[in-house]
Amino acid sequence: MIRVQREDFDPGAELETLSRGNPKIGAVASFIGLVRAESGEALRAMTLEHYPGMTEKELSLIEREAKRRWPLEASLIIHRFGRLQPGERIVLVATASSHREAAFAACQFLVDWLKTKAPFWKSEETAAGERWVEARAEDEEAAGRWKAQ
Amino acid sequence: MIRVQREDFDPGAELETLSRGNPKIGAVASFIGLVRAESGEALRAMTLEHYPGMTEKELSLIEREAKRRWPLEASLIIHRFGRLQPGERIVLVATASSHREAAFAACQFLVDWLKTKAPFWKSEETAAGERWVEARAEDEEAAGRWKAQ
Amino acid sequence: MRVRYFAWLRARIGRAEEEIPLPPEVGDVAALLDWLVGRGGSYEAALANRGAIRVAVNKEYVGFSHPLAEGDEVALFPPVTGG
Amino acid sequence: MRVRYFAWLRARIGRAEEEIPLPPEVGDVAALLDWLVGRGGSYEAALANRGAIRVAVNKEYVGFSHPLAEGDEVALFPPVTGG
Repeated sequence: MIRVQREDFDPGAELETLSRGNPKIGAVASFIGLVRAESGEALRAMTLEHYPGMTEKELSLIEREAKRRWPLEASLIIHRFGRLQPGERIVLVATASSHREAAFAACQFLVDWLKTKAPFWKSEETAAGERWVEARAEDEEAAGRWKAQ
Repeated sequence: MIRVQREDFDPGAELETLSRGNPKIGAVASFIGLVRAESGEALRAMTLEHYPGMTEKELSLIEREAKRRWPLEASLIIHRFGRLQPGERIVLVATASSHREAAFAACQFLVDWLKTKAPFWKSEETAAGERWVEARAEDEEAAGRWKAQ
Repeated sequence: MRVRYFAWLRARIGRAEEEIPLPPEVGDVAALLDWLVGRGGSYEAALANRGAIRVAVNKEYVGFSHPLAEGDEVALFPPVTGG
Repeated sequence: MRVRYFAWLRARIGRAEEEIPLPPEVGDVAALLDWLVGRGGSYEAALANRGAIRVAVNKEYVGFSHPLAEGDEVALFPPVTGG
């Protein structure tokens, strides 16, 4: 399941909903991304811009690809947009499977692909002003790991 | 942090506590293990026996090793013992770091090592009676991956 | 054709989107970029480094050789930084 | 010396723990296993397959060649299955 929203989410409630009532689920892996307060200079806030319509489309494609590669019983991606304070949650990715191997691998895959494919852009506000976050080469490499499969 | 307990835990509250107030944390990876209802025959319940004293000792060693290998800001292992129903939570492993790579790797490492080192034993109740779960060769292999590092 | 700009491309160009009747010489994305650069000013500055530009047509990633048709929604943006 | 049994070893032997004064011929874990098997009955049956037995002395994993001393807590159990 995919959700793109401005408001915060409740990780405990989301994880509970993800696995409830499916007796095949033995493993739930999850990832929460948070706004760090530091990026060289003290961060005052971060704004996430996105491309409505394309975001949901890309996240659905990514989720479908994970389900094709691993035997998942359920999965969830929630990604926020708008202005966020340090410490706030940005993203939740969760996967549920019978065994942990599939849950872990799919969760990591989803996060890696999301980082390089989902149309979100971060700008940071510090005392020095506002600036757009640059894409990390490591993120391209991390996503590249999954290409051969 | 390590907790070995009979009672259930609240994953949302635990994850919130893990990352709250530390501005360096940008990534929280977690794993929840649940009692599956199926294992060939329908499962009625599962009982987890453990070795009090040694369990805490081993889990602390495993956690210390993860902190030696990766730059973690926080980590948590909660493992339950006693009689559990299908669908109930067994274990929570969570790791927090500045970046996701360390959080994911450390979380997976903790779960893999815990599975082969922490002195817990499962017995399953089905219509056919009670039987001890056998160790999975895959778990030994999964833990073996981390030995070279 | 609707052209949309995101992140620092939007900020540098100074607008989020615009309607552009498909010029006859613009057959693909690369030609659209040339055409926009030909406007000079903020367009030329924002679109100078093509290696930093990603493109979607009708909300799907495409390469610079992707053909364009009247009615398409073309989006230009820098590499993504979400998650 | 206190000897503790867990999981199916406990169930087969029929007790969770016992006090055993260290026999003079028992210098290490392997010798203790021999000595216990020598009791016959449920001990012999439970401890027959040594490849299925893991050992901790004073709550730390050890191998079969680990020396034993009076006052040690020795635990015998099958491979773990938690998590």
